[in-house]
Amino acid sequence: MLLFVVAAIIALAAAVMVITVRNPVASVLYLIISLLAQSVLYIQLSGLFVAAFLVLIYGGAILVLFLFVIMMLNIRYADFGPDMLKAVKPWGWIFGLVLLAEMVWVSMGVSTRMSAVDPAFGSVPAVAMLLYTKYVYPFELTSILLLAAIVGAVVMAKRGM
Amino acid sequence: MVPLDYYIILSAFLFAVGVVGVIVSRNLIVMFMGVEIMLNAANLALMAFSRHLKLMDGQVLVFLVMTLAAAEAAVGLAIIIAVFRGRESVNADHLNLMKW
Amino acid sequence: MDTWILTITTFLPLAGTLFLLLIPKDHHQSIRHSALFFALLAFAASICLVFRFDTVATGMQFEVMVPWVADLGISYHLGIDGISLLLILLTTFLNVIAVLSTFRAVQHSYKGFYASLLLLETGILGVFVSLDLFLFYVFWEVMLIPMYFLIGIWGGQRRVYAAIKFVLFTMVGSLLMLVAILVLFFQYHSLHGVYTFDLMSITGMPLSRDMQLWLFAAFALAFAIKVPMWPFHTWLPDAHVEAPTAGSVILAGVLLKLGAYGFLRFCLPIFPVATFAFMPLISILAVIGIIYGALVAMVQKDIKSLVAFSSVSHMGFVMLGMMTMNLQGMQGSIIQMINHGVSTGALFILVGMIYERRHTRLIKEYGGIASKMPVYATFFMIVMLSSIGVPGTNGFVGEFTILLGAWSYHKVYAILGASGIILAACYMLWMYQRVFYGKVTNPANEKLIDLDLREKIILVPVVIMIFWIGIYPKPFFRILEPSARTIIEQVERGRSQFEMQQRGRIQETSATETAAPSVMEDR
Amino acid sequence: MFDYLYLVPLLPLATFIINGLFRTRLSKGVVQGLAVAAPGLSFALSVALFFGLLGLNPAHRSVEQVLFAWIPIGNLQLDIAFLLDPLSSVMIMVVSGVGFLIHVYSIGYMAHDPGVKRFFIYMNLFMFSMLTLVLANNLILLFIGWEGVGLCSYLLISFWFTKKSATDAGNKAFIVNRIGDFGFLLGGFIIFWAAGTLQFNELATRAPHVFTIGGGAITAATLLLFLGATGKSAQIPLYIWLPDAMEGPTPVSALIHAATMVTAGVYMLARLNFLFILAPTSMLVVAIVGCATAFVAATIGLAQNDIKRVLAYSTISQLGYMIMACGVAAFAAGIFHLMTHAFFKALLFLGSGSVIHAMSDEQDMRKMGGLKKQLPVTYVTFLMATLAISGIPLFSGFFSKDEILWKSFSSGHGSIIFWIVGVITAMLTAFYMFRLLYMTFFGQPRYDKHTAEHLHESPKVMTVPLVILAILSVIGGWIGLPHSLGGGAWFEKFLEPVMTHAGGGGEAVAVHHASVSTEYLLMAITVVLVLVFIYIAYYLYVKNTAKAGSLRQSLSGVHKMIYNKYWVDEFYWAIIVRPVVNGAIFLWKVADVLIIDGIANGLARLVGDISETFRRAQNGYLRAYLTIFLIGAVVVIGFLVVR
Repeated sequence: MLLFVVAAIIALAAAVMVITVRNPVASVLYLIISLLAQSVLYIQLSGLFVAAFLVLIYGGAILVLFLFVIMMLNIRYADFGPDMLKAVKPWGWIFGLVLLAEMVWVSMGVSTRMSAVDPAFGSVPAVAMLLYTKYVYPFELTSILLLAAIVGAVVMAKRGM
Repeated sequence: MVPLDYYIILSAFLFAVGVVGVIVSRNLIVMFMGVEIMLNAANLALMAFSRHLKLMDGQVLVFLVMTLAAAEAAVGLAIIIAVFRGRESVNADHLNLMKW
Repeated sequence: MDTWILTITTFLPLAGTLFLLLIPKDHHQSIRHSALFFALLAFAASICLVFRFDTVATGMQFEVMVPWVADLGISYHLGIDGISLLLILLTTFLNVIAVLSTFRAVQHSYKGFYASLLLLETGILGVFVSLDLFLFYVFWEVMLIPMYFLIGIWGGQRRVYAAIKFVLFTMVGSLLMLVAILVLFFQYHSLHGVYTFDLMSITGMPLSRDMQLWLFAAFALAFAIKVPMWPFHTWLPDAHVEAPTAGSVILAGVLLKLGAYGFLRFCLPIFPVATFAFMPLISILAVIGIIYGALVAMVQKDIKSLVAFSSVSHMGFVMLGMMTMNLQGMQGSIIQMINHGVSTGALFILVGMIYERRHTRLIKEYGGIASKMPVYATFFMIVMLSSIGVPGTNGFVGEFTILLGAWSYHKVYAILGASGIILAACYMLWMYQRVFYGKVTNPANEKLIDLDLREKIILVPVVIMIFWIGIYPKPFFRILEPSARTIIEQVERGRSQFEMQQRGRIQETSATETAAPSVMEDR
Repeated sequence: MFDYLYLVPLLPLATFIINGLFRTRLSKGVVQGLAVAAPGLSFALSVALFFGLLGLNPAHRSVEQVLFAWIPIGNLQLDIAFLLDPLSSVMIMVVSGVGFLIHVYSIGYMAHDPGVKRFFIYMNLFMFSMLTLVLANNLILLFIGWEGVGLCSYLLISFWFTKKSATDAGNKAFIVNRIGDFGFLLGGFIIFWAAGTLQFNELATRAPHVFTIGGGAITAATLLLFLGATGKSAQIPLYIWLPDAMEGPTPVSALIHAATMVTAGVYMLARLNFLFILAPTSMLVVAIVGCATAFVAATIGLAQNDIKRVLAYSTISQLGYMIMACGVAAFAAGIFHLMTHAFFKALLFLGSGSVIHAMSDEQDMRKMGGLKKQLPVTYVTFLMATLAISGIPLFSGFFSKDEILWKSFSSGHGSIIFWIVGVITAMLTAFYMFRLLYMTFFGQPRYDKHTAEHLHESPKVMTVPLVILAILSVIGGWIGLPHSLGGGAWFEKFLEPVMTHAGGGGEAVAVHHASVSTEYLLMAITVVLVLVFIYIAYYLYVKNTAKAGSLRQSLSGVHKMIYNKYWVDEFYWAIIVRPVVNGAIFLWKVADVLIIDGIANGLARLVGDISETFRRAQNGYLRAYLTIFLIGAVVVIGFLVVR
């Protein structure tokens, strides 16, 4: 329970920092922190494999890609000048909070207890078994998706060079 | 054991943060990160439900969402690079040609 | 062979479109020649149809029926009768002419142009052969797109306006028709418990009088816009004036026929009671169209829009003939469709030829052309005579039979319609005088050169058709007779059955009363 | 032998096609040769057919040749088929014979025209159409020829197409004829739906059974058909095109607008005599219109100065006679006059053509005079024709005209009024024809030096046809010598099988209330009056020309009126042409562009305006869209939660 509270607070606080700090590099670093905290929660939910995956792929690969781009474009304390759409910010906050309230309101009612589970639950072999049997088509399709994304990204980023 | 609704409510909080981030920020990259936060919030909910229902399908779904996120990040960032090259800016408000 | 020949004919042009896409876009010569090749191939296929066609049998021939979306009763159901056969021939014939006529006229993006032209042909042929309402609707809409591009890309000054006007007018009608088709579809289901779009099943389905009236109106609006009947004609002059020559030829020659064909194939047999109820209205509109089109044509300044208004007038004849509901009028109406396709198509080609030379279509820019281009003037004269219905040319055969039929239907319509032939002579001769006669006053016309071999080759078949139908139309009438008879019988039978039911119902409900039998409106 | 009937019209068609297709490749000589040969051969064939017909029993003198089915729909069975009977055999002989002579004449007349090949091509087409018209065995095939000759008339009037007046006249001729054709077609419809056939022989047998005498249907049908005849045969109210048609080359005027085409209306009335006889009202209308036209045209002819225009009005007037003859049921007399008129009027036109040719294309009689010496052949032949048309005894016109006048008096459909007007017209005819003769050939030359230098008698190729026609004008009437003058009325007898189809034709011969002595008396009155007017013309235009001027002065009002042709053209222009054109412009500019298109475009603009206001929301800012997106999401979720 304590572990959950700590991890939750870190994850949430880091997420808030992501969207509030002005330096994008810092944002990315906060996001990594948030992800690490979330991976703790994953482990607590017996998702060992996915937790590892989160840290390695998400934290390691995707966010590094973000960093690369930020470095490459050399955006630091981006100053965008006066906001053309002043109304957006307050309305964004207000409706974000309303949305939150709604979601919380819905979530309050769900059942509370979680029963014990087989230790093999969420282990690499178990997940892998599922991936290669029941979900083999979606799994293979993701590879095509990734391939398409790579080609797309290359074409997009290369044009005009 | 931590009750299910704690995870869900945390997920809701994270999601809301992501939404606000996308809307409030003017930096395309930060907006993008808001999207990532939302995805992660959804993932967290998926993990919690998976554990609760003792079905690993949820974890597989999380796995698939992550690959999707990777693809999306790659293409999205490529677009940002392309935009930046043309406009020398990552300000979302500068991209206002999509009108009329 | 017989089973698939319709499919082959219909989709040959589409194959041509696909083939054209494979040719690199700067190979102009091969693009033109392959377009011509496929147009000729489709024409050849339709000629085959004629030889295999049984002119005695009634009903549909070469039928193909393959389930397409079986759950919804959508099938790939093709078949033709004499009417469709002639219109198919007209389409493939004119398409060859249209492709030939644009060898020099199109200035850019040849590939797209010919691809659109061939796609259009498939759409048109599809409409003529489909016997499934859904399939029909698909082809009906397919046709719009290439025509939109033909006008919008290769057109004249106000091409975008004209193209959008054309599409919007047509869409408005066809959407209502779609609704009507769906109503029929569900109505059939509620009666028979089966979902089907099959025309053969839907024809003869009992419908209440009100339902018939509404559905007829919805169908009729779509077709009336296409024909175009007064007052839905205003898209036509714009579309014609702006469209490139080939576009105008196909538009006038075939596209307008789709409206009339729609009336014949769908409105009349499916809604017999409504047909009789609407007959006076449509006849009046047709007569107005005849006279109005002719009068307005008379004062046009642009040759093409003159021809466009003359189309309104001629199509008025077609509709008038159809509404007579007798053999003479009906067959005359169909022959007149062919005539109009041939002669108005030829007029547009002729206008296109001079437009290529002088880049203007204004009548006042010309004058004295006959002395510079005698061969051209001769061809124009022949086609013009056919258009104003001089006996011995095709126009007369059509107009005569239509008016003869109209006389037995309603004398006033026949008289007013016949006055259209006077006006036709007025506007055409006056235009001819201003363009061809007199001295050459405009120096730009001094250097005009007469037709070359290719242009003569385009026009000669048209002229042959003009005289063939004018002097020996018997083969055409023989092909048409069973089909026309069938349609008239369907309508008459549908009405009498309906009346019998009505009478039965009245007698049931008022068995005690000595009520007189319901008085149905007499035609 | 009758198997070759189809060749009569087909020969000119063949040469038309050959010459038309290979115009540029064939030499002028070949084109002319072919073009002249065709009517010549047709004429030879016609004569042979005529004798073939004579060899048959009078009751069976009707030969049909069906070539192929033309428009077969239901009970409408129209064939391309030719009918040879006494009537059509006379007609084909006249048409091809006169046509042949005029073709020959044209070789000389058109020798220097650059469009000579085109001319002969059109002429052959005309021959074909005209022969089809007279040989047709049904009403609609007749209509092919009917419109075909109209078309050729249009083409030949507009022959010199660089002249605006010529093309205007061409258009006028075609359009006015179309008005007549409109009536023709409608009349045909009535007959078809009543009798179920349009074939002449069948119609003749069926007509008495399906139509009641004087019934509405038959009256309407015949009146409508007669409207067609007024168009083609230039009768009131549609005669206005014929004078303008003189814009065409003179041989055309001779062939089409005098001898053949314009008589098509008369032919049609004679052909359908069995219908007209059933409608007394129509007969009366026909007679009145013919009579009125004869008189009105003759008065207009008095004051015209253009040599061809005088002849044109004379033609209208003579056609009026023929129509009147049909109106009083003297169809045979009408055809008789048609034939003699073909001879002498063709001759008059050709003679005038010869004069015009000699005068370097001058047509104004005021600039002629004294041509008798320079153009002896033309003069003599012209004189013959003038005597014939004036009805001097022994000349052909005398017999035919007298026949008509007598019938208009004696026939059951006739009346003394017709006779009186007819005689007055005959007097006027004599006057203006001799006026023309005197002004042209007598007196002092009024032409200028330049013209005088070129003055010459026409070549042989032109004069020979003149001579032949002159002979025909003199003797052509002898075949119809009436009983009263010791003849056998042979012509009428020959035509009798055609005219008695309905039993009504007999009436034309059978009326004999009036005695032979009355006939002599009326004949004598006419001849004397005509001679008096010839003398007046001689007095005014040869002996005392100043008197003519002063007479004109004293009658200036009347003169102005007839000189301007009663302002009929202007009247038609003002009440028909102008309103139609203005109405058309109104329809286009207001009804079409403003109202119909305005509604369509207005609807489009309405939709456009509405979307204009909504599209403001599309400001292009990503975050604005996202905010709205969020609001939407919140509302939807809120709705789901609350529910």
